[in-house]
Amino acid sequence: MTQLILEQALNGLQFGLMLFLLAAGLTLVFGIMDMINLAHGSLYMVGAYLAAEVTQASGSFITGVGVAMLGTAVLAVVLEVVLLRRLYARNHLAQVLATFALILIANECVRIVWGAQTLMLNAPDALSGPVRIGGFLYPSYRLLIIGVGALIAGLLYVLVARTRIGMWVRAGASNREMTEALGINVRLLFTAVFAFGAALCALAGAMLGPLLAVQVGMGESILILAFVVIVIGGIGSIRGALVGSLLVGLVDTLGRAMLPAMLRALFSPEVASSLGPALASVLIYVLMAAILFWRPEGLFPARA
Amino acid sequence: MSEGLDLLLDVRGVSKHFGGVYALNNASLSVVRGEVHALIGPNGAGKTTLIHVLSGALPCNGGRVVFDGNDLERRPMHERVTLGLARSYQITNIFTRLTVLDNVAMAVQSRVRDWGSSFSFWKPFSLDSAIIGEAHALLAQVSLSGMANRLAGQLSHGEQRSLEVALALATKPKLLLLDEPMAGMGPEESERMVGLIEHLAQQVTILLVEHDMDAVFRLADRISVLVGGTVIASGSPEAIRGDAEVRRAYLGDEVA
Amino acid sequence: MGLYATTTRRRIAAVFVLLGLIALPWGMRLIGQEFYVSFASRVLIMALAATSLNLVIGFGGMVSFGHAAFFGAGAYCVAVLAESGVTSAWLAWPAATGVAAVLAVLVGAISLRTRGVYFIMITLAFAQMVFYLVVSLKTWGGDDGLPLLQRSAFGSLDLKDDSTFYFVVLAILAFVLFMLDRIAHSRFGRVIQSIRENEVRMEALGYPVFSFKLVCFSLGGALAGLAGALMANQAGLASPNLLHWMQSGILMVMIVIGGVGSVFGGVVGAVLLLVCEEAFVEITPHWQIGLGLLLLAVVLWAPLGIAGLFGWGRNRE
Amino acid sequence: MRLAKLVLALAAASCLGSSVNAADKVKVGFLSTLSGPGAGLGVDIRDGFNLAIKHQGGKLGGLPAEVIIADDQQKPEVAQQITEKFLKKDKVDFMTGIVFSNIMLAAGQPIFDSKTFFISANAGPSQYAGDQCNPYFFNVAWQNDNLHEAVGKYVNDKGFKNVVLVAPNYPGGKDAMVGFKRFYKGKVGEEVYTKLGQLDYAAELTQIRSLKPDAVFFFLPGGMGINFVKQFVAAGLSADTQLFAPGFSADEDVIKAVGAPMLGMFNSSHWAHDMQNAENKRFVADFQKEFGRLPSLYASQGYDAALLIDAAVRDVKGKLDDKEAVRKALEAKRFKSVRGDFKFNTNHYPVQDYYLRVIGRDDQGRITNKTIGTVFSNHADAYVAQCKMK
Repeated sequence: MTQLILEQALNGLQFGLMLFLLAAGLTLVFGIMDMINLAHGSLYMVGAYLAAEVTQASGSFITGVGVAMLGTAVLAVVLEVVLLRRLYARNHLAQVLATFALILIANECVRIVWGAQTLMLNAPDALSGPVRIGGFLYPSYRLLIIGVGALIAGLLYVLVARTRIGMWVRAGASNREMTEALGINVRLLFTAVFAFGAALCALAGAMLGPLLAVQVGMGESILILAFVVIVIGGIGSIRGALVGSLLVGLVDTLGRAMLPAMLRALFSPEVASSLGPALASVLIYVLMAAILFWRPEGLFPARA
Repeated sequence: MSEGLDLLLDVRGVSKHFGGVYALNNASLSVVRGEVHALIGPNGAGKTTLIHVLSGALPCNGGRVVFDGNDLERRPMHERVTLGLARSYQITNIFTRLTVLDNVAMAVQSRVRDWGSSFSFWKPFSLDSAIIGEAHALLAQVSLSGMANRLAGQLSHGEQRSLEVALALATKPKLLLLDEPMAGMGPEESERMVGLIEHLAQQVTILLVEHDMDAVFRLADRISVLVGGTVIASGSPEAIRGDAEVRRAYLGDEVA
Repeated sequence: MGLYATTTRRRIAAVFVLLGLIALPWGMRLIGQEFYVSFASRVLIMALAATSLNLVIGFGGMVSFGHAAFFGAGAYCVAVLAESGVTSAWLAWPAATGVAAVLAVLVGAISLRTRGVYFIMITLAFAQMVFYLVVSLKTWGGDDGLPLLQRSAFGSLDLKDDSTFYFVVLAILAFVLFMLDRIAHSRFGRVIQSIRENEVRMEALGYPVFSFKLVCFSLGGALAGLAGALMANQAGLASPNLLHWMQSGILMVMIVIGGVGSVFGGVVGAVLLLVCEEAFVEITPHWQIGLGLLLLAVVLWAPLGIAGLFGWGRNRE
Repeated sequence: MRLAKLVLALAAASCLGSSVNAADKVKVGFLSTLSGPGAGLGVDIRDGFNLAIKHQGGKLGGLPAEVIIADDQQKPEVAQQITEKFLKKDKVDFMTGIVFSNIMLAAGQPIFDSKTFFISANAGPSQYAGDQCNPYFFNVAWQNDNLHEAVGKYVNDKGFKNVVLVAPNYPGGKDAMVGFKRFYKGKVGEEVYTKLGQLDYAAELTQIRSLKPDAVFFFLPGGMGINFVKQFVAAGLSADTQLFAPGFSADEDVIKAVGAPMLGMFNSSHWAHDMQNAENKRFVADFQKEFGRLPSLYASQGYDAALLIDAAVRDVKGKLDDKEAVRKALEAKRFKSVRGDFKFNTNHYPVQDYYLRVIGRDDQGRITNKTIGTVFSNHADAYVAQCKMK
């Protein structure tokens, strides 16, 4: 039993880090530019499609991931310079709508280029099976995701907390005017951060492709989860995004694993079997609502 | 020292800290009904923080505030206004996209307690002649009658400061908290504002935060000095002028 | 020109549009295109839903991303009542409005503690909860939705007749718009619009801002419930799709296109969006690109919406 | 453009005048899911349908065919809207194409009320097979439960003793489980219900591993199924646990998305592209030539739907106004299906054979389905007894 819980906790950690890959870029863009970018999910989709295409053409997953990150970052720069820049000064509603429009456009463009069918993107053979850790088998590819997620978390921590660029970024997140007054080229900084966020996004898309379906609309379903994560964590805070994703990952996974069994102990099997999955599927939203009720600015508000 | 007087506002040992930094540290202050009480102090002494705490914009971390016999703890901002505690803002805070008249009417309306009060959904506001009439009267008081139909955002700085005062006044306060009403004004505008405050002082108790020492000493019946989050002295202008500690801590480098 | 303006000229224009809409069923019958009467009912219902959201976002300044919950609640209420034998519109429609209002009070009471993006997300969270709960409920048809086998009974009027139904919808919409116009110029309307402009100052003037926002939010929810009740009647189905977050998004799109905070913004947006959709669909299967570009253009070049372009917006600075 | 259409319609209306006996063309309203996550299915049905018309020289039953294609976006109210347009504006003779049951249920009633025939090329809700069966509804595919029943039967026959069932938490998922259990009598280790649209199945897979079943049956339409299979194999569960699915979770579209991890998976179907009858060979070969991919079972159903209309129109010699005659002609089903043969039951659902397929590599090394045997012969659905066809 303990081992089962342990394994489920590992699943939760893995799902959380998976979300973190996407949430990190989102929270950066959000925190620094005060910009709600729904098209983040589209960048994730583009990343996954590029990775699938290049992996199939070149036969190398790593090449696929690399090209996807680069390609998506370039696309992001173009997008930022041409369009998003005009939106920074606008209110959230305008940003939501403009980037919602980008989702529609991106989905159709992908459909035109790649068709409506789902694309194939598989893990390299070496990572396609499970490995034994302790008393149980665990998919090696999921371990890789845990590794990459932890690596990115560490990298971001060093980058944001220890480097000069990170200092600017933090300054930009807490007080944009002041940063500008210090003579930092905020425009360039924003473009760079946006491209970086997009590359992270593409990394997430490419890394998750082998576990999830690479298809049109894949961005929207995970985007909402990513938003839940950064809102729980506090917008603009990398630490918040990490804590938020782990919290969401654990609560969602453990809820799905435990809730039906727990309810069965309390109610009749019929009630439990209909109530359990229903409750489990709304658990993270309940979590978010509860956290926002007690902490209306999330767990780690970036702008104190 | 203020026993036996008719206290309108009694601030007892209020503290407020942000993280580890104390903006207010056991600050005490009392305002007597009918007076103009000035609060002075160097930059960063905690004057605006005190105004925020009094008006309910910020919760305090300790101490008590009693206003007109009511303990203000946990009362939201709007209830304090209803009790008769109104404020103006240091940085002009008006409805720039409304007309001047609408600004004041909005403030007058907050007091209306007739049928449905502000939860009246149907009757066009334009027929609320009582409110509109009162708003015009208030505008006349602050000499903005000619501007009634201009957008508030188009007024000059001095006019906006006057409007700011009119908004606070429109709630019919017992105590008016004026946070640096003369901030950013030229000498002429300041002079007009001093005249306005003198005029208002006949109707309402005023707690005035101000940097302009000439104005303060002209207007105030009593003065409190806030330094480092603590009130170090309270008394008549003459007493404050003569207070050695005040001179050392604050006035020394400005007046002497 | 102030903040809350609807000029007499605009009201006269509205009367003419109304007359045109009243004539529409006869016109369509004349050219043998009765189908468009039913299409028009749908457009008007969406216009009502969008208008209800405009009250919340445009007038109250609360960017709610969960409005579909109230829209869907109204639809399900009518369908559930119909299943248990209550088919009278006089009972079912007010009930739908009431249920949506109660739901909105609950959601609003919690959500309005937050601001900005947090508010957007917490309203979305509540809508998602409602969506998943309804989809998993077999008694309410799950993802099949709950069919409404016949339209509600509305006195002696036969709502099965498309034209009759259209007139009822039109009458309700016209009344709601008239009501919204009245509200916009009432004391309450002025208060919520001023809260949108400067919330802190309103609190400092002694207004219980939270209560005003909650009332406005719930009123919007109630009207959305009414729209939902009509939608269930029009489609013959309470579909979980009405509760989906995309529905909230579409309603938002409508008011942004039409004009945020203008009385007719929701109507203009709904008409424009649905008619464009209808037209684009015939041109290309990739019509969503067209929709996306239209939306981008509006956001970038017509921030006050189409209504704003023609000076029907809330202000002209 | 709208105006031009209007004028055309007016002209057409005035030309026709009073009703003529034989129509001069056949109008088909093709409503399907062509955008969104479910689009692949609708696209296949459409392509199969169009291929059949092409095979008939652009005609249906000898009359020029006019197919109006529309996208329901997988939204019931959109489908309902377009249906109304087809019926009232375009005045189509037949409708077809709907993929999903919930869409079908939303659009059905107005179609039947207007006495227009709906030829379902996929959606087979139990309601229309049972007490809500309708003379104007024909299904050339299956009843929703059939493929689950076939898997249940096979799993039962092969002596599997402990099976875990996985389905999304909505009524369609629960119905699938009921269908499976109708023929599987062994122990059900657990019925796992997942969130609709769920992405990550790690928790469920861990649970499955701890239950140690000898087989897993899942019903997870669309992207959910793809996610599940990928993660199932990556978790190493496929070594000790046999994976079963209904045919549509293991058809060519899914194989194309998942690839090698699907090898060895069993699934049920009433059609397979390797069936050896002449019609099927032609269909499969031409479909590949035309669209550059193997047809899925959806494509085969679309193809059959067109052939059914073709045969019926020919039967009544174009007299489409005689609804009674058209219905009799449809019931008679005078065409050769690519799945060998089937006939209509009294509820207008097919009585047909169901096969078991396994995913393997064909001669050219492609990963695809291979038929390995018949599970049911002349199998009907469980609801036909409730149908009182008028």
